[in-house]
Amino acid sequence: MVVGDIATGTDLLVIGAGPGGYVAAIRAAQNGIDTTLVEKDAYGGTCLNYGCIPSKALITGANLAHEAGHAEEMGIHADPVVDMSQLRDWKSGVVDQLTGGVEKLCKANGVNLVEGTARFKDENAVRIAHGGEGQGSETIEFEHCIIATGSRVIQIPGFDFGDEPVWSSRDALEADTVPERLVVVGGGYIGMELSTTFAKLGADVTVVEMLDDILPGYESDVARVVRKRAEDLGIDMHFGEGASGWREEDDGIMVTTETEDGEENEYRADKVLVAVGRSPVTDTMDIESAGLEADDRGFLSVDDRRRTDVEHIYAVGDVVEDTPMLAHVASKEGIVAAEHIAGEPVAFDSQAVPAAVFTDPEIGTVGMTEADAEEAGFSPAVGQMPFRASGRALTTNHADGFVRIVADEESGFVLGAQIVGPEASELIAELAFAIEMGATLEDVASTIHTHPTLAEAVMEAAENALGQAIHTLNR
Amino acid sequence: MVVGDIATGTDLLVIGAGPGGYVAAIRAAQNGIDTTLVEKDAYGGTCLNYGCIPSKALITGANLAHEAGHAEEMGIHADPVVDMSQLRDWKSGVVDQLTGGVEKLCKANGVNLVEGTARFKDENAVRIAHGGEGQGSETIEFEHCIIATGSRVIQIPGFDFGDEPVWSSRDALEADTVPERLVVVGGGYIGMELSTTFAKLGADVTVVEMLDDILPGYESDVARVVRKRAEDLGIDMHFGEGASGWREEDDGIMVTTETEDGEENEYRADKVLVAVGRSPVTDTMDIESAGLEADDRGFLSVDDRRRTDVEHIYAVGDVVEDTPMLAHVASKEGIVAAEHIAGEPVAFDSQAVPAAVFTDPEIGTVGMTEADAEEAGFSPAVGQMPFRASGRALTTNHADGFVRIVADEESGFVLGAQIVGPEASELIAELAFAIEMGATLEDVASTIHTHPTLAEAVMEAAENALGQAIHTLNR
Amino acid sequence: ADDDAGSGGRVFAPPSVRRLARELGVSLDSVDGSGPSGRVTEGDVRAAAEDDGDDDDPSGPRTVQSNGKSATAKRDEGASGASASAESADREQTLAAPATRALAKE
Ligand SMILES: Cc1cc2nc3c(=O)[nH]c(=O)nc-3n(C[C@H](O)[C@H](O)[C@H](O)COP(=O)(O)OP(=O)(O)OC[C@H]3O[C@@H](n4cnc5c(N)ncnc54)[C@H](O)[C@@H]3O)c2cc1C
Ligand SMILES: Cc1cc2nc3c(=O)[nH]c(=O)nc-3n(C[C@H](O)[C@H](O)[C@H](O)COP(=O)(O)OP(=O)(O)OC[C@H]3O[C@@H](n4cnc5c(N)ncnc54)[C@H](O)[C@@H]3O)c2cc1C
Repeated sequence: MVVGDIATGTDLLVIGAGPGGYVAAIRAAQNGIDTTLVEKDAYGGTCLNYGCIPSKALITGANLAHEAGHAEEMGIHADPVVDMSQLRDWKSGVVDQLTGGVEKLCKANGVNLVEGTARFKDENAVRIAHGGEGQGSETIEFEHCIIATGSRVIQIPGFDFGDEPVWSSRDALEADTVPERLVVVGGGYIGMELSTTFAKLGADVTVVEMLDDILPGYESDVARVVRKRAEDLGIDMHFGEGASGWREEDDGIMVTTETEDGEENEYRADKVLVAVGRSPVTDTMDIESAGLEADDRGFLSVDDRRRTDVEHIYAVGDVVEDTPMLAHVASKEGIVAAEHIAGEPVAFDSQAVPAAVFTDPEIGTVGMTEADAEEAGFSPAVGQMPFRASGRALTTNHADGFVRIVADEESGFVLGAQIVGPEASELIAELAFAIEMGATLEDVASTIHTHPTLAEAVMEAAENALGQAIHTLNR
Repeated sequence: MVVGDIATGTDLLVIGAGPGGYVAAIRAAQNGIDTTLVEKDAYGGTCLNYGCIPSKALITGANLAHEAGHAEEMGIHADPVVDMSQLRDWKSGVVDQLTGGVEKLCKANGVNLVEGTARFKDENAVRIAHGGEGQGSETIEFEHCIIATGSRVIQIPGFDFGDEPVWSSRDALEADTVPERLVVVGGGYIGMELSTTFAKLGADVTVVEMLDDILPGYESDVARVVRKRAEDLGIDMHFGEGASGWREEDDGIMVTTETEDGEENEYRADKVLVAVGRSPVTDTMDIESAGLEADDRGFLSVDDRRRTDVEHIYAVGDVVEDTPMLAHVASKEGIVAAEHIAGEPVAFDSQAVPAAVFTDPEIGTVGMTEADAEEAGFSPAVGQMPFRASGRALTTNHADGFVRIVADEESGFVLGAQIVGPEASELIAELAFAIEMGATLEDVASTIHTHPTLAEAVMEAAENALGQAIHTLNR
Repeated sequence: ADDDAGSGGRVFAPPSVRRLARELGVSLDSVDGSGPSGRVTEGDVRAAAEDDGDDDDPSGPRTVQSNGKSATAKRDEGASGASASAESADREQTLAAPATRALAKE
């Protein structure tokens, strides 16, 4: 690594080593491009360090402890005790293993790694400020650049993440004790995943959401399955209330909320987790010097090759306008940008982007809902299969939810799917693939699915859309 | 129902209400065919009553109890006690719910249900003997018939299922206590599923297998992952030994085995489970009267519409030669037969039949292995992704195993896949679908897969076959 | 596929076929798909490339809307409308999708 202000050159400079950036860097290097990846904090970005991975690790622990403690029906009698600091250490071990892996994979593929913060000097150079004191800085000149600087958590007035009782998702994932009472501000997917986790770990959880349901953006019958289960777990949900502030009390804190008509409510807590969204990181690296401009929310607009308005500078991941802020989208965009720079005939032309929510039960969605399909001018054929009628679901003792498939009635082409239930995050893969392939309902329905599996419910939903389901009545 | 020897007529008679028969009957009725389904024992056949479903229910219970008891690493401290008779009752509840469902679904679709044992009178009629004493019998005349009489467990010399310490798989699934010591004769998939289950429930398990590995038919690196885990669970495996007999001892029983060279071994046990295979049930219904003949092992041969030599009599499921004895194969064959009778342009033309083994970890396979592909004249491109490198696998704390994908190098067409690891039974669905769709490696590799999921490993295996994996080194 | 209202301007083709179309400069909206319901196959694209020497610029912004929302791709309207008739899918019968095989049987 270069120390001091020396200028070095690289074909491709990638800024940020999250799932957008490190994947782009590896793929570019695989294509023979001289690639430099600069990261100011930790390999793997938000996703591996403070997001997807640690949250899913905690969910595993919470699920296991909670399920084992609630399986008398199955003849299993246990009273699990969770040592939260041990669970956290195990989670950190998983994170370290993966981030170490990312670093090794970058090196093995020949990516040059640079630690530091990049700022644009001009259209073809960045200055890197190294972390430690007296580390100096260096200038890197590039032919191409990929901006993959990701996003940061949004703060709301009255809640300063610097205050000890106020948690960001990152703080929640670092907790080494379970708060007795937790107020969660925001019923989106991150809020609901963490609410469920802490409720299962023994916290008294209250969710405060401004809108009138959890999981905005999901259909109400999908959200309902998760909401019901959350209620059963004792999570107290309040809708139409915005959090306005908090204050210390003798015993813990008091979180105050306000409805639209100005009605105030108060909730006692030990911690308050604010999870109201994330915003792109494009304001700390002088993008103007490179001739770039972000929109008013901070996003960069790109073409179908992920090029910004400055043709040799690309952007991928959470900083990109229009595409959802998800790790797998970041990675796909990184691959498209890297391959385009390598001269491959690629485009970000995915027909549908799957998404998962790791609540209880899970949600997996892809493509169009029935309403979307109607809006797009299709005459939709819709099929549904409840997990209650699935042999596999019953044998796992998780039979809430359903698989729904949306297709074009005339052609049979699969347009979308909504799954809520066990392993929904995995089951959605087959349907995302079906949409990409231009598959029809008949293709899905006539493919043999292993018995007994949850994936059979995907097949039956397709059969149901054709009026031919075996294990559920056809409407 | 008709009592006394009265002759009634039906367009289609289906004999046996397992996953072959009941699915055929429902689909035929959906196609407007007057359909009668006769069953001598229980709706759902072997699969729902004594096979797939009860075994998977017990596996769920055993896994949960065992995992919760072995998660100190994750900070979960529990000492679960399993009340086996409660677990059995829960399992029976699941079975009842599903078999009740099958009966309801048959009725709702307009299938006539008859209880009794069918025997052929001639090519166009069966006589039904009703169960109870003095129930009389009836004759049913048919235009078409589907034989779906399934299979029964194979007995070996020296082990009589009538003796209390000798268990068939059905007995094992009915157990209301966990034997202290269990000898399992046969290391096939049923033997290994049950060995794992009882080991996790606390039994001292010894497996005796004639061949030199468990899970014959699976590749050795696939079987190895399961064998290693079985060893870790304390299962004692002995290869190259055939069970020759057993005798009562003061305390339990002694099972004797013999190697090829005549060397004898003895294993102390409380129960001995014999799981050496199943044979078709075609010898108890006078098939000769209908002009049919089974092969020397009892199987019926059929064409690609599942027609026997007698054109209007079809056979599906475990009685069929050539196709594997699996529930989903039975159902698919049932659908093909029913739709063919209804005049649809169908055939049993599946390109690949997936199969799953619910050991720890699970196995899911479909289509060709690398060796199969070579034998078939392809020049195979093979890609592999270890679950150790999957973020999702690490967060579930189940990271043994891998996804392997086999394709034709030149065209890229996916030909087969072998998965051993978490949720392998579900993950195989996407690859079975890929094979049916005639998809290429590139199709699988360029489809966005949700992060973090195990299904990403499927994508990465395809990328690896293309020399483009991100999270594992490309060979 | 015809640009009829029903398909919302969307073309149904596997990823590998879409990439091939870009490589060969074929605009997918101008290809008559020979697969079930007009799905475009590799053979269709190759035939279209042969029929039409023109190098359409296949680039142009496509929008993939966010999760759960319409993923319909708006294709470059400027591309030439040369319609290629491609009758043969080059997948052998044995490697054809279930719906294709059902069609063949009929
Ligand atoms: C709690 C939580 C749970 C989540 N769960 C999921 C999930 O289950 N599935 C999913 O798909 N998504 C999930 N996400 C979202 C996911 O983490 C993001 O979509 C993803 O990380 C975006 O990737 P990225 O590469 O664009 O940015 P990031 O992962 O944010 O990486 C950007 C990197 O750039 C670095 N950087 C920024 N500026 C500079 C600079 N000037 N110089 C050098 N380096 C810089 C940062 O340090 C960071 O490492 C979750 C997020 C959170 C917070
Ligand atoms: C322990 C165990 C676990 C298994 N696990 C799996 C698994 O995970 N996945 C999988 O795919 N397969 C599994 N199998 C195999 C699966 O059970 C069979 O492949 C499947 O049941 C075959 O279906 P079938 O309809 O052909 O026959 P069956 O399910 O055997 O049904 C035949 C029916 O016909 C009835 N019958 C027989 N003769 C007559 C007559 N003359 N008159 C009237 N009725 C008659 C019988 O009573 C029976 O109900 C398992 C089997 C066992 C034993």
